[in-house]
Amino acid sequence: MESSSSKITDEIRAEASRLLSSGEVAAFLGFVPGSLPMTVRPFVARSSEDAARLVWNSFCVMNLANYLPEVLKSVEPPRGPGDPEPEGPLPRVGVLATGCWSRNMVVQIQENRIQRDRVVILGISSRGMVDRKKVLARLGGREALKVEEQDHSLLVSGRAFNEEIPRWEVVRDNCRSCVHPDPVIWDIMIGERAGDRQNANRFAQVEEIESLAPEERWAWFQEEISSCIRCYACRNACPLCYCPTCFVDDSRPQWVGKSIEPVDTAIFHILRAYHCAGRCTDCGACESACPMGIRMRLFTKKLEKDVLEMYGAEAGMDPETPLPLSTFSPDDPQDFIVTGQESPKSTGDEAGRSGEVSQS
Amino acid sequence: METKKWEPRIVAFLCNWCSYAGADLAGVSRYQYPPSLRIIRVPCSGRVSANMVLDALKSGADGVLVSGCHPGDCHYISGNMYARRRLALLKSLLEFIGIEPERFNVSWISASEGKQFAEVAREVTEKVRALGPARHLVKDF
Amino acid sequence: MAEKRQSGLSRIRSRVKATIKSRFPGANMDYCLTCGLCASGCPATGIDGMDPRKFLRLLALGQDEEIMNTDWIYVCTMCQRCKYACPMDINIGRIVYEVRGLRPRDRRPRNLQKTCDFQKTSCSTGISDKDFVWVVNDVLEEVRQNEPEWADLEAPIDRKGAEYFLNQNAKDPTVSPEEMVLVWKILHEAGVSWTYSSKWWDGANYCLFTGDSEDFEATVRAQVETVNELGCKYYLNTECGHIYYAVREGIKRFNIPHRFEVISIVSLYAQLIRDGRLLVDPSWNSDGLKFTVQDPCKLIRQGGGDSLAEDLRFVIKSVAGEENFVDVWPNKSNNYCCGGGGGALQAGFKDQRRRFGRLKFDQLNATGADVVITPCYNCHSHIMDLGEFYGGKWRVTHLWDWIVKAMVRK
Amino acid sequence: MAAPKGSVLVVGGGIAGVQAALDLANSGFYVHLVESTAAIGGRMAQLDKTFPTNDCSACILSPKLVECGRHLNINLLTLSDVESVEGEPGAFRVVVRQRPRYVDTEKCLACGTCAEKCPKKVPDDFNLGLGKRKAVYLRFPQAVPLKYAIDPEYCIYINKPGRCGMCAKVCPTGAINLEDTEKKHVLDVGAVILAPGFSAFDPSVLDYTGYGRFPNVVTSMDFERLLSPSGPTEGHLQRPSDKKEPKRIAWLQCIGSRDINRACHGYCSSVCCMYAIKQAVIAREHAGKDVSADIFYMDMRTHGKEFEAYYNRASDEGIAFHRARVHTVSPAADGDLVLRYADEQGRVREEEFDMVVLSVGLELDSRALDLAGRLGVALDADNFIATDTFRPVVTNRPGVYVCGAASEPKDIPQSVMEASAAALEAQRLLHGARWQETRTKEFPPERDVHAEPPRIGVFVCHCGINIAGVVDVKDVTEYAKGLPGVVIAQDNLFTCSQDTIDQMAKTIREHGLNRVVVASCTPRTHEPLFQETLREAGINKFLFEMANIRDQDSWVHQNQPEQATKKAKDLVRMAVAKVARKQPLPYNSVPVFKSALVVGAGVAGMSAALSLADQGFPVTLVERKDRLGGHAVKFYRTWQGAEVKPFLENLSRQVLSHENINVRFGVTVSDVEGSVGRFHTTLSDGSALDHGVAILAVGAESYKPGKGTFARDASSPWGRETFFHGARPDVYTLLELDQVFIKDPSSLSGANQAVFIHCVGSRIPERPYCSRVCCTHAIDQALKLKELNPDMDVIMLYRDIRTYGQREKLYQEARAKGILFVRYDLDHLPKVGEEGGGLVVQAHDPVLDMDVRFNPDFLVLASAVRPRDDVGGLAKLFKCALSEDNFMLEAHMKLRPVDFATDGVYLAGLCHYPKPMDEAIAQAQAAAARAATVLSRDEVPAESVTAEVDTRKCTGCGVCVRICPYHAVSPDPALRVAVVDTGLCKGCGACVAGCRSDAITLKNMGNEQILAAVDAAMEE
Repeated sequence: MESSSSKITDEIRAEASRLLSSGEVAAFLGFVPGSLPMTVRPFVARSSEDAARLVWNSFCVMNLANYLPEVLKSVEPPRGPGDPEPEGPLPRVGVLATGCWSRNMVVQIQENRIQRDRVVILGISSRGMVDRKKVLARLGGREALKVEEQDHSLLVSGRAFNEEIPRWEVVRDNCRSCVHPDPVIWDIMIGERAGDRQNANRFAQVEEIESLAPEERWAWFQEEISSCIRCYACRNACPLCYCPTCFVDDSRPQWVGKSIEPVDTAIFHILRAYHCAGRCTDCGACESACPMGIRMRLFTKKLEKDVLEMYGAEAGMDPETPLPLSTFSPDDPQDFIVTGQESPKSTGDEAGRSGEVSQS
Repeated sequence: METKKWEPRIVAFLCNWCSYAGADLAGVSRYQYPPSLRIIRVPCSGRVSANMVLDALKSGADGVLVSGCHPGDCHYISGNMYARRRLALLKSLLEFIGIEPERFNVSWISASEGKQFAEVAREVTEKVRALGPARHLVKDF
Repeated sequence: MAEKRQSGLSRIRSRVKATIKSRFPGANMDYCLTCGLCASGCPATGIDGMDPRKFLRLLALGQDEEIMNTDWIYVCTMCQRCKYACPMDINIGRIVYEVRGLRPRDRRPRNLQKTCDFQKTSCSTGISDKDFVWVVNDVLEEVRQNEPEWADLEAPIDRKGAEYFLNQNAKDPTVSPEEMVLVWKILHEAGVSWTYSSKWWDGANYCLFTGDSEDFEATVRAQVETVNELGCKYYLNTECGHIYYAVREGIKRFNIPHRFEVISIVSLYAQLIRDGRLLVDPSWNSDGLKFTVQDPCKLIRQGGGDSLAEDLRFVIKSVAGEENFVDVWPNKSNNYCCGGGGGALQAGFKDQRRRFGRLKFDQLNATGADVVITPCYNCHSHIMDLGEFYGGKWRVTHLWDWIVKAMVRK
Repeated sequence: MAAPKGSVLVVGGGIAGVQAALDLANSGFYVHLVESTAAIGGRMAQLDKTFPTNDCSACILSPKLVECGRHLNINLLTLSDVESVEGEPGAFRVVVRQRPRYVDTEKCLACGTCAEKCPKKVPDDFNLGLGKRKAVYLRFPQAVPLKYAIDPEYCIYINKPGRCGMCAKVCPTGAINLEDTEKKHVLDVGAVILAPGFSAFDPSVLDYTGYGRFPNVVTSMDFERLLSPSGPTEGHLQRPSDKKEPKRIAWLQCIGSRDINRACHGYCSSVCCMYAIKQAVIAREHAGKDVSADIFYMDMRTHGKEFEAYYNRASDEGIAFHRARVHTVSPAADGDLVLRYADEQGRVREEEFDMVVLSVGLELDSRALDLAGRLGVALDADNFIATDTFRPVVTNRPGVYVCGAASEPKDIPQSVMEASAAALEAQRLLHGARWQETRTKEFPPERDVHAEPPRIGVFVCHCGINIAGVVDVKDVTEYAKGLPGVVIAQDNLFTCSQDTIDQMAKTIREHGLNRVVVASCTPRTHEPLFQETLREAGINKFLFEMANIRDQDSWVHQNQPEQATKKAKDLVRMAVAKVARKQPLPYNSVPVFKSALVVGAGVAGMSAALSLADQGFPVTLVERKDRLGGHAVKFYRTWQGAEVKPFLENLSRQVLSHENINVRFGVTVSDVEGSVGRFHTTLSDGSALDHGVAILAVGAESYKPGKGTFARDASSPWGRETFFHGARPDVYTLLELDQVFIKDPSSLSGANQAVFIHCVGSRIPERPYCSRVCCTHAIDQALKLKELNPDMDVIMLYRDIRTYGQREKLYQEARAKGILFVRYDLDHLPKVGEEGGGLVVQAHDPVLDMDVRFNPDFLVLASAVRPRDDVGGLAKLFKCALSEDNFMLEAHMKLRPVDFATDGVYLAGLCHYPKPMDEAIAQAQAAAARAATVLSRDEVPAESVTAEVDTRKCTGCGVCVRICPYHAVSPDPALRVAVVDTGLCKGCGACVAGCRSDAITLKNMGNEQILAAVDAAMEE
């Protein structure tokens, strides 16, 4: 039986080809197979021939939204800084989008990174992408030469072994906790919409850490980031990290030292996560990109949980809902506010109000 | 007699219109509180970014206090409302990674709350004092 | 009651209201804000499902039948505690009075009407002028004989040119003539020039309670003429709230020419003590008998107000010792009516009257006092009844008992 | 009139007087502000919070007081009373008597040493005797002027010369002058504004309240002080008898209001219902939600903007509202109190409370009565200063105006509006003398220091012993000398004394300093003074920083001198690090087009236009319809009984014939660019105009049952009720009935019965606000019907009668005339039906608990005033906001009632909130006065500390655009970056903290400066 991925691949090729040949889009952003098993790479198809190379499988871990602004720019007529805006509508770009990618695109639309009317979105309900690192870990050093994908399992074969791995077990953490697999914006739907997933506890990983004592959490955090080599692959993979000058590169003031001293690394990760607060759609691209296996998603996931619990907001669900940090409600929770009422009974000489001083 | 003991150092970002005025009123009213605060006047609690808080911790502050006008009282209409969201998330994130919650504090102090300011200063100081010097995010220069 | 009400109001017309307004142009019931302050402060609220606000509301909505039929108008003592604080100063007591007057005589409480009828010819208890003179002289003679130190006691009658005309509530000569002696002694000791009259000596005016203005007026006129003839400077009202009010109100309402000033004997007591004409010494009360007071509505709220209430307290404290006086709250002009005034004692409705008096009973009881002083015959009777009915341990007395007790003879 | 005087006398330093003074001083007039106490601030300074925003009263007031105190063109005369005013409009001669303060305000530094040592404790009148102060005192902590005064009534020395004199001995600056004497000032002014304010009713005359007898019965003013952080209990709610925190509090409404019996005040005091709710809400905030709060009232009068929502919220939060009046407050055990009351059905209840608050009314106090007498200003029947319905701030004496609670009980925003309106009348009278008597300050040109390395001077203040008594000032000064960039460090006894200031300017010049740090008290009071010194020395004033080593150091660490000294060094180091990174900033200003756009030609719009045109400012008056008059053409008469038509005709004639007014009929605003001083507006016909200010007065609509949302909404308590409006000719709205009064009143004389239904379309979930005007309007109409036919039954079916203020007299008159009022609530809605061709109305009388049926000849619906649907579009064009009820939202509900948050745009009339004509006129005049503060100048100052975008870093994501409360940041679509309009930016920095990319910064308050301070703080 044909796997759902290959069916989707066929449909993508057909639609992309149609869009390109009809001129509806100037380019189509998708994936082609990578050089290693279980890898793909983003690919910009500019003709129907190109379109025939596109694939869809469980290893599409890169968030295409990350490349979309660049691709959009690439199809615009060249123009210098002072040049007038080109007349007429600008060329459009086709792109694939799962739930989290489409939500990411919504955020980028809200942040004026992309224009909705310039993208043609082929929506795909995500079944979860496979974490290559998990597969490799199961193989325990054995080299996979070929990985064949079925709907519920992966058939991995290498020198002198064949192994069938249940697919769900090696799906990425972010996908396992995903509740919104369907795209929230799309133009053409590929396959069926699956509907929201009734995930028992999307924040289980976060809650596990929350239940630790402060010192244990600190130890966990230190351990988690200790291997960081400050390569910024996570940042580069993230569609939301697009500042022309990243804070890590700022020198005036210098927010973060460039060393791999633990404090600098810690501040890098704190700020990176914080900058994604209310924006991150948990696409997992950062974690997938990390060469050191750091689970930095947990930091953004924590913020996702807080934003949902405190402000009832989820990033990218609706282009009309302002980003949570650019709005407020008068009734936002504030139980963290200190009032001085827990002030320990003052001791010694700084106590209270001195002497008989008239207040007025 | 004063005894030489470790005194926590707390960076306090106070909004100009309410909390800084409240701190002044504490002085005018001679409410005594520990000499731990290093007050930095900012126009509005909405001016305080996560970066600033982290920088203070990195520079060696044992604690940070951000204080603004009570919700609804902001001189700039709504700056404190944005601050409330930003700081709530930052606080939660810092706690998540194991920074003691008592190190980072947010309060609302109005211009007429001198006593409350002194009380907050004392509460924050004593909580930080109980934790001892900050270690986690301090950078040694 | 409610089912009798007329809910279809295609025309809101109250004949009763119109009549009241024609008889009493100051009837300002329309000002009512329905705020309920009157009902909050009225001891009769809830009795017979009525209260002052509902009473006014019935008038406003033209519910004449109910207004004319409710006996609540006799439970209400017209004490005017409602008017005292009513933000619109609505004269509810007077409106009740007018409604009483609208009742056909045969539908009025029989006893109340009888008292009024008595008074028109003689006095409220029905004893004749002749009998009164006889009793006074008889009693006087008895004292002169039995008490040598009072051998020169006087009880002048019809002495022209006396400074004070003293009225005499008819109850004493009828049932307890010894009470009169106490007043005589006080006045004598203080050297007050006074006289009784042999006619219209009573002053009680129960037609004030039937709502018959003509009868009310006739009695007051007769009495005023009597005092004018005697040429007294003061109409000295004995310890009786009702008469104090009836005479003053009658003179005012009917604009009766008079050549005297009406004062309460309570103010005279106070003045005599202050002036040193009457020496009193509270040391007799070394056991600390506790006294409290009932401010009669007609005497204080509708009479001399807080300053008279202060005089009252001054006298009590002077004779019983400052430390032995326990005040109540509310008091003075804002005092709770006991429920005995306004003809209530005569009108019947005993259960309602006692229910009305419950607040007063509780209030007095809470003071823990042994003696309740009240310079009013109606208060006196009703509070005695309340004490007996609800189990109060106090004695109810007039002031004169204690003045005489504390009096130091010169 | 000969050339008028360019100065104005303002009597009374409460919020109304202060606002009037500021508006005049800011529009070219010199102001003498006379205040009878030792400090301005008035009643508002005594309040804890203000409704409906729960703003801290002192906090929002304080900046206005400081501005007043520092204003070059306001002469503050405290402890002063006006003795006489002679002369005529334009040329009055005023005699003011100033009582001795015994403290030289030039020398007093408010250090408080005198009060500390003064042996005489006296009742604190600011705290209404609930607390104590000394005989030498500061009226309240934020007092302006911030100068002590000696109370001669209590001072030992003054009463027994030769004794005590302790204050004079300890004062470090010799400011005490115990031989001070009264001064007489003779002032020549062109106009007089009276703002003497109100006194609270003294309930001790009402024995049944128990006030003065039971300590736990307090007035609402007492209660404000008990709630206030600066009050006698420092904001801890305690009852007077035993300092216990009260858990059960009752409020009794209408104490001294709506009482023609012993209180002698028939009028409603307007504010008490709201302040009682506020106090209940705040008491629960202070003392916990377990505090029970019970309010006993007659009619709940929450008739102002956002008031009804506040009331509903309080009710939802569990505050108990009892429609009942308590007769007498009685004592219970332990200082508790018992209230006995009958509920609406007559059931008697008794409840105990820990504390009872009397919601006392407002009255003109005796001083103000005397003043009115001396000035020949007429009073009305309620002993308030009399005004005219169409000239709401004009007294009977020409050239003498009145504002605030002196002319009728009113709340703060209404007082502020009238204050500006009074300023307008003075402007109108004296515009020829504008800028004739004002003063301006001249400064030398500034040295360009951009290229210079920091050369910092540090001046450390002893503040007498205030700082030096704790901090080792010499040590700090020595330390400062070694800090990077510091060229010179000095210590001074009093840095703010005039000689030291002069010396500082000299030092700056002699040492070529380019940056200055003063380590002393607080920048909040002293920064402007030192910055001015920098300017005098030829340095940009922004190259300055203060280290607060007094209020935030020596005063709060009095027993830890070593630590305090160390902290002082840290603070100086931080200031030096920060100032070194500061740059000169421009003194921003925006040139002004001296003309105004007024949108809407109703009464408000025409009044505003005329108010400005009369002062010589050209006005374009834009009206979407083809006629003038707006809503007012439908009105018969005002609540004061004045017919509208003649007034309106006269007003229209003036507008049409005015040389400075250009009326544009049949057009609307379609686009707006620019900001205060330089708007460029395009109209719907394509024409465009430049103008410096805009006044929006676009009115509102009358709600018509059966049309619009009301009837469609099945969730409304009325369901689809239409009351046959539109279907039967005998069903009118108020305005439709007015039409009959205007055209054919006699057609109604034959009617036997009329029924009014109040609150049609108001105070329901879908339109929760109260329409404010309908009770009064309906009652006035009922009275008119009684005029036409005294025999007519008139029945008013109402929920609460809200004839606030002096409108109450209409309600009283209506009752007196036998008009029947039957209350209904949402559980007992009146039902309207047809019967035999006529109407039948069924209602329920709650007092007798009986249904009543009426067969009126006609039915009148007091229908809501609703905002216009298109108001949002206009608001958006001017970057203005709407309230939740879709009325236009002012900048601040209390203190900026006619300003929008957008500078240079003002509002007036019904688009703000439903209001009667007198209030609309006052608001229009107020808007004009506020507009004149802009139009009277060639340029308006703008914030210097503004945001700035680094276009290289900006991604154009738009977060800053959305965050900015002032709409000062906008996207540049071409460059895809954010652009700051410095004319709009207020320098709050919310955008800076919101920017992930560090692309937007605040000048001199950027990350660079702040982090320099942070890092310096942590250096050892």
